[in-house]
Amino acid sequence: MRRFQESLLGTGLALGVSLLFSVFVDVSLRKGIADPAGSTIERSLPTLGFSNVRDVSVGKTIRFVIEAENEKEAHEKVETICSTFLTNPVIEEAGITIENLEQAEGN
Amino acid sequence: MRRFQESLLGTGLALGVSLLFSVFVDVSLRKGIADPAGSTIERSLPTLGFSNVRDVSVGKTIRFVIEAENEKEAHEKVETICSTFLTNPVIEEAGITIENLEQAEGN
Amino acid sequence: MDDSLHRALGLTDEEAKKIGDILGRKPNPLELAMYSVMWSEHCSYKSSRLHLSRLPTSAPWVLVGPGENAGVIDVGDGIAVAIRIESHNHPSAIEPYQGAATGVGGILRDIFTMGARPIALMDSLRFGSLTDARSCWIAEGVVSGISGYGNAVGVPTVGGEIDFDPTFQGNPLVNVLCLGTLPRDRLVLGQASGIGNLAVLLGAATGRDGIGGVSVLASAGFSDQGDIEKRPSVQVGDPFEEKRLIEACLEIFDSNLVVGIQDLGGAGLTCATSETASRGGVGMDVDLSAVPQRELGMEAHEIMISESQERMLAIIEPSNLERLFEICNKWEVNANVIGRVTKGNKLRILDHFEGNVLAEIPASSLHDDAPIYDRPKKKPESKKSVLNENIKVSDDPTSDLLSLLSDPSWVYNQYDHQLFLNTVVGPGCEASVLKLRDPVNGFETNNGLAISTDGNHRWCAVDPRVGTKLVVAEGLMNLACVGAYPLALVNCLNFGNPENPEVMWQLSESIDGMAEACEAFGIPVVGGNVSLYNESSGVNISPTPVIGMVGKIDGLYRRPPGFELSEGNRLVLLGPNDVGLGGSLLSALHGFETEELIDVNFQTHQDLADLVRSLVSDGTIDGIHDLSAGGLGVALAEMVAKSKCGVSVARIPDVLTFFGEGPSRVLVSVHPESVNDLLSRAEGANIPTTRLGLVGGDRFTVKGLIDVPKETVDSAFVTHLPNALGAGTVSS
Amino acid sequence: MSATVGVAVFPGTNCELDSIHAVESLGGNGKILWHSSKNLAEVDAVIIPGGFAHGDYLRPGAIARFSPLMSAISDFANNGGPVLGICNGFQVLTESGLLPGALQKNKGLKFLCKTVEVCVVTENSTLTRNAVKGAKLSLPINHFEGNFTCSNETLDTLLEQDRVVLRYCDNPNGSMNDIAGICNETRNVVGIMPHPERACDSLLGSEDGKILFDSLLGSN
Ligand SMILES: Nc1ncnc2c1ncn2[C@@H]1O[C@H](COP(=O)(O)OP(=O)(O)O)[C@@H](O)[C@H]1O
Ligand SMILES: [Mg+2]
Repeated sequence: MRRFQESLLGTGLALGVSLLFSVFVDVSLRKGIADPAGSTIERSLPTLGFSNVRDVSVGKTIRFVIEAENEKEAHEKVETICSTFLTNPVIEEAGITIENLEQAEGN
Repeated sequence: MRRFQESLLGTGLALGVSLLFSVFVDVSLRKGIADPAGSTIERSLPTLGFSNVRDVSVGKTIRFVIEAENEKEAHEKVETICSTFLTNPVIEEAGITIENLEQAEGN
Repeated sequence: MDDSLHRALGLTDEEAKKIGDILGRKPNPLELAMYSVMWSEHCSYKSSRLHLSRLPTSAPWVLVGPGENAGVIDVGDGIAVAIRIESHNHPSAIEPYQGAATGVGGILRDIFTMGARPIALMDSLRFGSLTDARSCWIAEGVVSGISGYGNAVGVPTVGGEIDFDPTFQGNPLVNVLCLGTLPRDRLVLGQASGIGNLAVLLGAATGRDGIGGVSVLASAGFSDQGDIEKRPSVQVGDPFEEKRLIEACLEIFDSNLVVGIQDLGGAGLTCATSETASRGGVGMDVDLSAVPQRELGMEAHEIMISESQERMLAIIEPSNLERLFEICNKWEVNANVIGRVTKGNKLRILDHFEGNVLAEIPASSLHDDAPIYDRPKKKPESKKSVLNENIKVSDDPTSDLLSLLSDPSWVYNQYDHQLFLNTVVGPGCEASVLKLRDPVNGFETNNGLAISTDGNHRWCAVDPRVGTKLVVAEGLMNLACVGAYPLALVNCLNFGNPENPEVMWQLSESIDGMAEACEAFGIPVVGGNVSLYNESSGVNISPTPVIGMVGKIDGLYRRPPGFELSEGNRLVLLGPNDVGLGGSLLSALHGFETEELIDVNFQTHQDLADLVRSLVSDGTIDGIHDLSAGGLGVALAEMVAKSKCGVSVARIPDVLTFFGEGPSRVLVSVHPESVNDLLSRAEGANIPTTRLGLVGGDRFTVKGLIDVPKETVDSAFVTHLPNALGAGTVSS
Repeated sequence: MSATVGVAVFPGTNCELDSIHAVESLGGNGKILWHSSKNLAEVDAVIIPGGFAHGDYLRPGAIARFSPLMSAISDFANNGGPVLGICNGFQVLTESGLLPGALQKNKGLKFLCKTVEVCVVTENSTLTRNAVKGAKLSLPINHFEGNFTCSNETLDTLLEQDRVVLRYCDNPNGSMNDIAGICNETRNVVGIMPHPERACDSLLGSEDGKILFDSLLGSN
């Protein structure tokens, strides 16, 4: 963490102030791909006394804070991270939500 | 699933029409709980060529459709499912989003 | 300072006074917190220490007995074995997955702290009844947690036990044993020495994990109860961090870089720094600012008490620091110098080297001056025996038998039990058998190690002294069944609230029983763990001492006989026919309360074990099962369920003989041509024999009692656990 | 001359010594390849062994595939070098695109360690050239994410090109088409979920894995 703050400081001084964005990546299985975790939950719910639940699917989320010059750059960066690393495109897809942290704090 | 539809039909006939709600549960680790997956991803990002990312945390999502008389009942059901089955409140917390499916389709 | 602070921290008034006397002044809150965790039952064994001293602990091959992080024995070929068992009962009751996972992590660190590479884990588990939903949730979570951590950290789980009983409802038992091997001459001890040497903290960053009761010290004070409640009491394990930590530490040991090393477990840095210093007879300065922190704004007491996982404290000479950093770098393990070995005996906690002193305590007082209690004991009133000869034991032996069968493979199929290519006999038999390899180069010695974990709360509830003797005897016989002789024993004493005199009596009796059996069999106790306050809603669990026994097989050239039966073979029961229903599975099934527990005759038991060992070693017998919980009936059915054919058995006069339990009995399957040899060797050893019948056909037939198709037995056996636990644990 | 097999090690890998042991018991030489190294030196074949590279965090193989060693292994594979991914190694190979598809969580949502029967589907791969098509082998599996999944088009291609190498006799994990192992188009890169290195010693219960290592060792 300390290292990041230092690098942040360095960037700020050298390149003008960059912004912080809070990122929420919502990874889910592509349509048509079997979802063993979802079906297991769906199977278990009735035995636990919860009926009338269906279409269960399980996914994962990755939240982080990223530094970028502006929102567009942030989006591009996040999209690359998602498609090359955070998801496996063979079976998964991702929804991305980005929020400017300074703006958020201003609220 | 077949069983669900039958029961749905049954309920509809016997008790008046019940509604369908689409549910999105966003499970994350409580503040202060160690997140090994998040920190491992954070540590590896620079070597993958992505710098300036921090505070990575990993969570999971569960999406499903639930049947209930009204939105209040749906909320109560989902909250019980979350706290007794989908999460362990000792280490996790859940954000719940519920949407009335018929309304959603009306949009 | 609030006068009642010590009470909020769980210290009695007398204990607080003693601390004042040691320091010659009033302790500050940080010091009080450090004493409170170190003098807790968990760290100080204040209720049990007095009694544990009655256990025999020495033998020529014992290199390290109780007291260190693990026991160590010499197993020949220049190889030593480190072994230890520990409980993680309470954390597992709240967060089964992480509770069990961090239990595995903790026991592994105890083993590699000694310089050993962990090569095997065993888990001994007890849960409430399978009809209780929460108990099932706990059981599933615990098994997933052991699987998730053990598999990923890369240490095979080669065996264990699982049992269900209402006594464990709300208070499960999760005991984990680990065994490691090391070159005999590379023992590392957890001590500091050499003034000016450095204490280096290795591994994970420190968070507010397991602060527990000490969170009353948070500066927010008592006013902010909500926030205190939010403090995590549960720790999350990171097997990947631990894997790297193991590899880094073993490479550091190989390079001879440490003076001493200590894992961080209960009481975290407080325990590790004070223990290394006091063992080495030195002092230590600790710089809190050098401790990497996972969260902002941690307070001194939080850093000192945190039980964050996957951390080690290494004591090294300054000249070795560069080399140590290189190795840690390679394995991506964080390393920070956080302390210095000093002259004298003081443990000083500083906000910075050369900065303010936040605490100053004689290091050894945290251990050696901890109180020792001789708590009152009381034998419970005798329960009236509701069973007498007039009561019919069972109306339906078939249905009784079927409901007593349970295949633990649902559990152990979730555990990697084969990694390292050592596992000759894995889970599912009497004892697990591992190849003994040279820990440095992996060369085979052609000898083997055998390990078994055993416990039986039903026997110990009837009579903790005799019950514990029977449990030790069972461990010995389990080893004999795979051809091994015993070398050492570790134990985990799971008992209720020691402030209850009846519980204290159980504990004391159990220890005496263990001591007696270990003396008689010549088995040293090299380590153990005591878990007290196992109670829920004010009800104490049945006393449950669990023992882990390690033995050796000289010349391991063939696979030991398992449960499997071969068509045409003969079934012979070795050993006496004295059985009773005291503490038996059948009694538990029908709710009988009986007082009779058949005591073990040490001589007979030893003679039988010797005979069995020789029959196994020379290949005389093809199949073997010692009789334990469930007696002859369950043993026979388990063998059938693991075989391709049925059995036809006679000479079992009644249900009592079929389900009754008693010590020193082993069921064997032999080729018809070897029967005479077997019988005459048994006679020579003074062991009674009963020829029971033959192996073959597709039915399970016990003349006059049971006659069902073999598939009925198979399916009762294999479906029991999956049916009850199939719902699936979601969190992982 | 005996073959030298490089065995990849990422932080978290745990079957590297077992793989080397199996290779050496059959007359080959095993050599550790550290994840940060940029070249393979002189190896005749590569094994990416089982374990939990980078803790399997995010997805098994997701982080490992970015390592310098994996670039070198890719080059080696693209030049026809024999590469075998076992279990976690198979997952790394799919993540890095050297093999198609993905390995999802087992259908039963449980980790599975047990011995299963698999059938040799093709003799035309670097791993099965010495085996007999149709032969049944007893091999241990040891995984949570072994449920092979791919698009229908990919499956058609695999079947058309005879690229399924091993198939489960009794599917333990929900894998599509009972697939236990596949190879690439040039048949020099093979990924399998079972652990043949755990089946090379009769004292441990099975020697059925030997034929596979024999093929790999003789494949150059
Ligand atoms: N929790 C567990 N983890 C691993 N292996 C287990 C577990 N429970 C049972 N087993 C395996 O199943 C075998 C049979 O268990 P058990 O019936 O308790 O044996 P016994 O009564 O003969 O001591 C054990 O020896 C062990 O190898
Ligand atoms: Mg036994």
